[in-house]
This record gives sequence, C-alpha cells and structure tokens, in this order.
Amino acid sequence: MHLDATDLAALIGLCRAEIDRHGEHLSALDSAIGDGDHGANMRRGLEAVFAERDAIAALPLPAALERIGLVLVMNIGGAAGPLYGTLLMELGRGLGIADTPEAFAATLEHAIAAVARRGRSGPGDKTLLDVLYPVQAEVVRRSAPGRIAACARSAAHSTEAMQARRGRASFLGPRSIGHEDPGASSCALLTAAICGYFEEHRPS
Amino acid sequence: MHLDATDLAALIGLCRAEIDRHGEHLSALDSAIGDGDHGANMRRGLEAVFAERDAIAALPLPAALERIGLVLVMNIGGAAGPLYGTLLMELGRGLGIADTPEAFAATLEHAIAAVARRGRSGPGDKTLLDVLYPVQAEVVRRSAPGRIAACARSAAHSTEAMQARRGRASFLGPRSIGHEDPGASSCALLTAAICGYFEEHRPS
Amino acid sequence: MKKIMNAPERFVAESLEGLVRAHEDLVVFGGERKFIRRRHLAPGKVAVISGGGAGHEPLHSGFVGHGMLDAACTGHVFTSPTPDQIVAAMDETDTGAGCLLIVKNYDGDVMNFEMAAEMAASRHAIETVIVEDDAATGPAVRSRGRRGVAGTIVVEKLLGAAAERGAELGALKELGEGLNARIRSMGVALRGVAMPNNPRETFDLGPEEMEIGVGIHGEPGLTRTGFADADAIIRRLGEAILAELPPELLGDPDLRPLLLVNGFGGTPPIELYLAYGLARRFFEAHGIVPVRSLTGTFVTSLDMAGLSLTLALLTPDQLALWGAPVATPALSW
Amino acid sequence: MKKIMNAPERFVAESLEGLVRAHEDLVVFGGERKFIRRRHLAPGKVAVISGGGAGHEPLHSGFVGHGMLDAACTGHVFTSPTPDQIVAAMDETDTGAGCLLIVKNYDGDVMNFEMAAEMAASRHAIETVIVEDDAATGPAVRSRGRRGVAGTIVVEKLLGAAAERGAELGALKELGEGLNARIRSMGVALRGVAMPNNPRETFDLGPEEMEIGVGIHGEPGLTRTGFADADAIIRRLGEAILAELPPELLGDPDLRPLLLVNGFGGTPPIELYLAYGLARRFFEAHGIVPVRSLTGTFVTSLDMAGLSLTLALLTPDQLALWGAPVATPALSW
Ligand SMILES: Nc1ncnc2c1ncn2[C@@H]1O[C@H](COP(=O)(O)OP(=O)(O)O)[C@@H](O)[C@H]1O
Ligand SMILES: Nc1ncnc2c1ncn2[C@@H]1O[C@H](COP(=O)(O)OP(=O)(O)O)[C@@H](O)[C@H]1O
Ligand SMILES: [Mg+2]
Ligand SMILES: [Mg+2]
Ligand SMILES: [Mg+2]
Ligand SMILES: [Mg+2]
Repeated sequence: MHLDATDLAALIGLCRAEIDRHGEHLSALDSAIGDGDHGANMRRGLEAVFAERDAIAALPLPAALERIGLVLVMNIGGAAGPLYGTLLMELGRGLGIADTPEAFAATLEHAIAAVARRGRSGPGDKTLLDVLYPVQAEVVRRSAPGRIAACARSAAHSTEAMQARRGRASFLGPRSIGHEDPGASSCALLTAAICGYFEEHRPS
Repeated sequence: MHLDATDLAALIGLCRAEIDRHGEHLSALDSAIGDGDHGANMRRGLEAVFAERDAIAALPLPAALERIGLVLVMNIGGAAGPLYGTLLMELGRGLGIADTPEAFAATLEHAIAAVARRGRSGPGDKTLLDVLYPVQAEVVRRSAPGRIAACARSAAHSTEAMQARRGRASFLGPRSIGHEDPGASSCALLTAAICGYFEEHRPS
Repeated sequence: MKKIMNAPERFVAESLEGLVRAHEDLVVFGGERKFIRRRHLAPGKVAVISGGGAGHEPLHSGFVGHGMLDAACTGHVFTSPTPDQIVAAMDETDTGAGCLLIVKNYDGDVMNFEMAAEMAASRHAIETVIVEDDAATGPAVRSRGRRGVAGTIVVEKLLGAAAERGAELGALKELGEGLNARIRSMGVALRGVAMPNNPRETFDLGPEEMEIGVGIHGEPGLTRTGFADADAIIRRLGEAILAELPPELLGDPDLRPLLLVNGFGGTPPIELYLAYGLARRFFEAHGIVPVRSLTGTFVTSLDMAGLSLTLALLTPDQLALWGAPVATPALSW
Repeated sequence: MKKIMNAPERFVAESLEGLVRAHEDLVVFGGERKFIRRRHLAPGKVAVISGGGAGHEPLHSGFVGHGMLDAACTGHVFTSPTPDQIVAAMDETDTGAGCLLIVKNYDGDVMNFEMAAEMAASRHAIETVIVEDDAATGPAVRSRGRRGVAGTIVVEKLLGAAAERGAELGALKELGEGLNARIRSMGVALRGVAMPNNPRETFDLGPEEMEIGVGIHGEPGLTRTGFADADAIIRRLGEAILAELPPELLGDPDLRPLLLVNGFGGTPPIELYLAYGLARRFFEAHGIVPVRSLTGTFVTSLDMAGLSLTLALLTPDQLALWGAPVATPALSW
C-alpha cells in the first residue's frame, strides 16, 4: 500500500461524502430493526475524521489509520464506534509492522478478527462482519477493486435474509429477517467508495 | 303546576333520552371552547336521576324537584352540577311555599337568580343563563310551550356571537366567539323536551 | 390517543386505587372512596383539603401526606368533585382546628367547594383559598380572575407546611391569599388531548403548530402559532410571566425566586430538563436568580405534550416553608 | 413528533445542562462536560459509574448522588457514550477503592465500556456489572443475554447503597451479578418515537395496535398485536415476567418482591398508577405480594407512550439496600 497524503485526504473526503449522501438511508435501515441512528452515528464519525484530515494525511499510513480509528471510537459511540475504530486501529498497527501488499491481506484478516472479538460475533450474525469477511476473501485473491466493491454490495444485500444474532436487531428475533443490516450497508458503501478511488487512480 | 307521578317519570325519561341523544354534540361544543366533557357530565347526571325516577316521581312535586336538584349536584360535578342543581333545588323549595301557575313564574325567577348568584354571572356571559332568562320571560308572558321551546333554541344559538365572561370558555378571550355555549345548548334541549311534553299532554 | 385503561367509567377509580396501593404507607382511601387522605392525621392541626377533576395527576392525591395535604377529592376527568366528597373529607380529617380548602379557580371547582362549605358550615370552621396563578388569563383577558394551574403545587406545599407547623386557620387563609400575587405560570401545548370516552382530541394541532397560553384541561390556549425552537418558546412563556407579576415584587431584592418546570403528561424528562436550563438562563438574564427549582411532571392535562413554567417570588419565610419536610407520593424531601 | 428542542446537535447537551442547574446542590459536570458526577465524593468508597445513550432520562444522570451513582456518562440519543467519557469519569471519581461500571447489556454500551476499562486498566481497579433484566429477550429469542431495561434502577440503587456502606469492589460485582437472575421487566409501546434529527417515527403503530416486548430505544418489540384493555395488557406483561423468572425464586417465601411501574416518557401518571393497581392485583393473584413499590417515569425512550413492569425478588439484605437513604435528582428518600 503506497498511499500518499493526497490519496489519504481524498479517500477521507470520499468516505465522508458517501456516508453523508446515504445517511438517511442508513438510519432508515436502522429504524426498521434497530434504533434509527446509524446514519447519524457514521456521519458524526466521518465528520470528525474529515475535520482532522490534514493532520491525519500528513502522518505515515499506519499512524494515520490508527489515528482515524481512534477518532472514530471517540466520536461515534454506539456499536459502530468500537467496531469501525477497532478495524482501523488494528489495520494501522499491523501495517506499522509490515507494509507490503502481501502483508496487507494478513493484516486485514487480523484486524477483522479483532473486530469479531470486540463484537463477540462471527459470520452470519447479520452485522458488518458479513461484509468484511467476503471483502477480505477477495483481497486475498487479489481481485480487482471493482470486483471487491461488487462483492461488498452483494454481501450487504445478503444480510437481508439473515436472522440477527448480534446488535440491536437480535432483540427482534425472527422479525429481524427481511431487512438489510445497516452496519453491513455502511461497510459496503465505504468499501465501494474506497475501491472506486483505487480503480480510478491505480488501474490494476 | 299539577304534575302527577306519571308525568314526572315521563319527563325524567324524556330529558334523559334527549341528553343521551345529544351527548356527543354537547361534548363537541365543549371541546371547541371548554374541556369536552359537558355531554358526559349531563349524561351522568340524568342517568343518576333516571335510576331514582320511581322514588322521585312518588314525591310531591316540590320535594321531587328538590331531590332531582340534589341528585344532579351530587353526580354531575363540574360547573353544570351546581348550576342545574341549584336551579332545581330552588324551584322545588319555591314551589313548596306556593304552587300556583302565578307563583311558578315568580319561583322560576327566584331560582334563576339563585343560579346567577351561584355562578356569579349574568346576562350576556355566554352561559346557560342566556337561555334561562329569555325562557323565564316567555313563562311570565304565559307563552305556549312551542313558543318557549323555539325561544330557548334561538337563545342558545345567539350565544354563538358572545364572548364568554364565565366558565372555561372565558379563558379563551375573543377566541370563544363563534361557538355556541354547551351549557346553553343543553339547557335549550331540556327546555324543548319539557315543552314538547306539555304541548302534547296539556294543550294550552 | 390510546390509553392504558379498562373502561372510561373505571379509569379514575382504578388509577386512584393504584396510587393508594403504591403508597399505602402514606395514604388511605376515605369512607366510600370519596377522597384520599393521610394515613396518620395530626390531631389539632388544621385539615388542609384540596381536590379537582381527575386528569391532573399527581395533583392533588399525589400531594397527600405529611407536610402537604390531609385529603384530596377527585372528580371525573376534568370535572370538579361533588360537594358530598368534599363534605366527607372535612368530616373525616377535621381534628378540631378547622378546614382549609384549596381550590383552583375554575367555576366548577369554586361552586362545588362553595356548596360543600355551605353544607358543612355548622360542623366545621372553614376557610377557602382560591388559587390564581395563570399568566395567560390575567385581567386583560378575563375579569373573573386567573386560572389555577401548576402554581397550585407551591400553594399546597407552603400551606401544608405552615399547617404542619401549627398555623391557625385565619393565618393560613391570609398566607394563601398573599401567594396569588407572587406566583405566575404560563403553558404551551404541542398536542391536544383526548378524553377517555372520546377518541377526538380537544384541539387538533398540525405538525408545525403549537398553542400558547393553555391551561390544564386540554382546552385551546390564547393563541395558536407556528412551532418554534425551545429558546423562542421559553422566551415567550417567560415574558408572559414577567409581564403578569407585579413590578414591585419583581424589583424586590429580598424575595427568593422559585422556578418550576412542569410537564403536562406527554413530555419526557429530557425535554423538561432542557426547558429548565433555558428558563433558568432566561430569568437570570432578567436579573432573577432562582434559589429553588423543581422539574418534573406534577400538574398534568392527561397525556398532553407541552409544559409550563412557574415563577414564584417568595419571602424568606415562605421559602423556608417550601424547604420544610414533606412526605407524599409525588413530593418528598 | 415535536420536541422542546433548539437543534438536534444541542439537544442532549442542553438537557444535561438543565439537569445540572436544577440540581446543583447534588451534581456537577465533570471535566469538559464529559459526564455528570456527585458534587461531594465520598473518599475511600468504590466509585459507582454508569452511563448509556441519551433519551432514557432520568436514567442515568438523574441517579447521580448520595447512595446511588458517583458519575454518569451520557452519549448521543440512543448511542452509547465513548470511551474517553468513561475514562474521564473513572479518573475523576475513583478515590482509591476502584471503579464499578454498571452497563446495560447492549453491544454498543458493552464495547465502549470495555474499551474504556482496557484503556484505564493501569490506573484503576475496575469491575463491570452487565444488567440483563428484559423478559422479552430471554434465551429463546437471543443467545447473547437479555437487554438491560427499567430494572437498571434497581441494580443502580442497590449497588449504590452497598458502595455507600463500604462494600468492596469484588463484593459489589458479586452482588450485581446475582441481581440479574432476580429482576425481570417487560414493556409495551402504544406509539413509536422519533429521533431528534428525524421526524419519522421508528415504528408506526395504527390506532388499534400496540407493540409488546419493546425495549427502550424505540425499536420494534417482539410482536405487534391489537390494542387491548389495561387488564389484558398487564396480564400479558405479568405473565412474561413470571415465565422468565427462575421457578425456585418464585417459590421462595423468604424473598421480598419489589414492583416497579415505569413510564416510557409519553404516558402520564394517571395511567401509570392505574397500571400499578392492576399489576399489583395480577401478582397478588399469583401469590406474589410486593412489599415495596415505585411508580413513575424513570427509564424512558424519549417520549414513547407505553410502560414496563419490573418485578424484583430481593433477599431481606437487598431490600434493606433498596430502602437505604438516597439523594439524587430523580430518586430520593
Ligand atoms: N456485536 C456486534 N458485532 C458486530 N457488529 C455489530 C455488533 N453489534 C452491532 N453491530 C453492527 O453495528 C450496527 C449498528 O450500529 P449503530 O446503529 O451505529 O449502533 P447502535 O446499535 O449502538 O445504535 C449494526 O447494524 C451491526 O452491523
Ligand atoms: N359561572 C358560571 N355561571 C353560569 N354558567 C356557567 C358558569 N360556568 C360555566 N357555566 C356553564 O356550564 C357549562 C359547562 O359545563 P360543564 O362542561 O359540564 O362543566 P365544566 O366547565 O366544569 O367542564 C358552560 O357551557 C356554561 O354554560
Ligand atoms: Mg443504531
Ligand atoms: Mg366541560
Ligand atoms: Mg369539566
Ligand atoms: Mg444507537
């Protein structure tokens, strides 16, 4: 991964814009099976990161990712904060040890495992992990960004059929079936935004 | 006034039926400028009188009227209870002293004055007194029952244009204008029911 | 509006029963359940009795207990109790020092308490205090005196504390009447209410409307205006209160302000506390620094959404009565 | 739904400010307003700290004070506070005996408190009690433990009283975890809620519908059914509670039942008291006679209409902790 400050600042801006654009939709998904705040939560987190984007972009990539994670944790709250925060912090820590394309896949796997530990959750629980696992599998396969994005989107969509075992949606029991998980949805949106940038700027 | 037990029982039944039929309408009038319970209050009062109708009808007229007044006071509550109660109790007391057609007009005047004292109110305040005063004037004139009933109805209607100075409607200030007073309305309904009975049974 | 209710006819009775059962250490039903009274009367103390229509809970039954009311008579929803209830309460709680009746200024309440006082005059020494604190129904609107609204709590608390300390009937009446000049309340409604037996709301507010100057019976207020932010609402209520308090009291540095934010039944604590903070700022900006505060749901209009502010300018003695111990279902310290 | 609010972003902060100003004798803001804490800490006592999303007021900030919480951290509406708030509360209120964190069992709350505990582990002795009292989310529905709902008050009151008496961290944790088997709550909603930044209600109930088994975040419940009379509603809630309490506790004659009727924010006292009376009858008919009661609006879901019942089967020692003195904005005796 060789992202310079310009890339990083652009990616932060892209992610923030994407979440802003879909905030209402994310909250609507969360209203159906949760408490209706996922859009607001994610917006708050991305706004906080965006406000610090210049300082963050000036850092080496590992430190920048760790910082983004911390900003997310300290600003989002709720379930999404610790989960996205852990993902980014662990990614940064891992890349701080070894920052090669091979290492990236392994680091991502580790970071996702840390998210699962934090959430005491796993595949099929109807959470953002149900997007992270398939994305991670595509990264291992070195798939093209467009393919990864498409996979993320369909993974998010497939949470619709699941019964939630974690998060607020799990309180609904079988009534959680038939609705896409908001965390999975935001995760797919962010993945697609990032992949889109790579597709445009680093044609593989 | 020479009402026998049958007349009295029939009149009680008539009044109760009339109030029951128009209960919703009275409450709707009260919702517009009061607290929406006049229909329920009057129903409760008339039901209580109706439940005792045999015992009441067996009494001499003055005692019967006094008893009706007391039953109304002890069951209606709100503004209507003491007002209708005072009217009937004072009517009964007055007729207990002198029970002739001439005395009736004077007694009615006294009873209405007692209501006004109880309510600290007078003509033009947008209350049931604005029906009672014109009815009393027709009684003095010995008008036919049909005429008295018509006069009561139009008197109730004319409260629409008044600004309330007593009762809950007075809290609205000028906003009370444009709505018929619920107490005036129930008073006209009862007057008309009673006059209807007299028209049918004692053609004058 | 849906209600937790079995049947309209049993609504009030079942609620009173729940209150008594939830607080059986403090209160009991009077004979024939015509009223609720203190479990332990204080012999030789003036009996402080209040009452009014149901729908204002915890007022008045929730304020029965040590340091406040001896008995509370409850009528049907928004309907004054009947004289027999009030007479029964006097007969059961007068321990020799007489009865003080605290009556909110509504024609129905005034007339029913008056009839009760007439009926019981031969057996009891009786004085009546009429509560008039509503800023929306001052002389400009109505010649017959203001409504009694949330400020009633202040009157009941102070008179209850004074009676507990042994004040005599005449002194209580004087204290109570003196309070009317010192207490002003102003309310706003965001939603009307439906009576238990009538699904239609007493007034219908659009999503962008509110009623200013409402009372506590779901009746429309003085004016309907566009919905506004909390600062604007509080300013509007606060200004009405200041305009209706006597200038000489407002300018008296020896008086001790008490600020009450009262929810009407459908407004949650998060909003009431927010309102308190803004009201506090508003009055402080006008040089009035509250030394005592109360925020909560005390004088309701069924489940109406909205709230009222009450400002009371108390003498140091009156403030001490406010702080005196009280042990009732809804107020205790 | 209209709210008394200036702007969604300032809603929570302005409400907290109002609470602090209304109760400045009891509570103050912690540093940077990250939490609310007792005005007077008790040195050498375990710091009892809780928190959660806003929208549940008076929980938790309203329970800060003598005999209950030392600090409460409030997040955005329905959003757990962030770890920095919780760490700051520990740093400011731990007077040497360590910190007990009381956390309602929501993934977000659990994770944020857990991260905070990890971050502060080197500076503080920390134990965590997870509250799980909801009858609607038992093992049959969800493998991950019940939600923490209105029973949280009982946990906070008992642990606060025990800490005040000098109980050590380990003993508090043990007491707290033992409570989870003894407390069950079940809620019903008559109307959904709207978030401050979103006029749409989280669920839309028709005039003849209700949600049974709801939590306190405006989320849908277990089932939607036809609206029913109060007896049927109470029976349904009561039966769920009985079904989810361990039979050996239900059959233990030495336990002391505590019955709590909690309004969700939009339900007025008249209905809550009615519900209390019916709930009391329901449990008594099942041989359970409550010896302590609490009726009011304590754990809310913004202005949701509806209520929950909570039954706690306490040992005599635990009952004594419930009765121990408490002086907080929302609970005091
Ligand atoms: N235990 C968990 N493990 C993994 N993901 C979770 C867990 N709990 C919740 N989530 C994710 O978080 C999302 C909800 O986030 P958000 O609405 O911001 O938080 P909250 O539920 O606290 O309101 C869910 O849609 C789900 O994807
Ligand atoms: N002071 C008064 N004098 C005369 N009539 C009055 C007075 N106050 C109220 N009324 C009458 O009573 C009617 C209202 O009765 P009701 O709705 O039963 O009582 P409440 O106002 O207590 O709810 C009014 O419409 C009016 O006619
Ligand atoms: Mg959410
Ligand atoms: Mg009326
Ligand atoms: Mg009425
Ligand atoms: Mg949330």
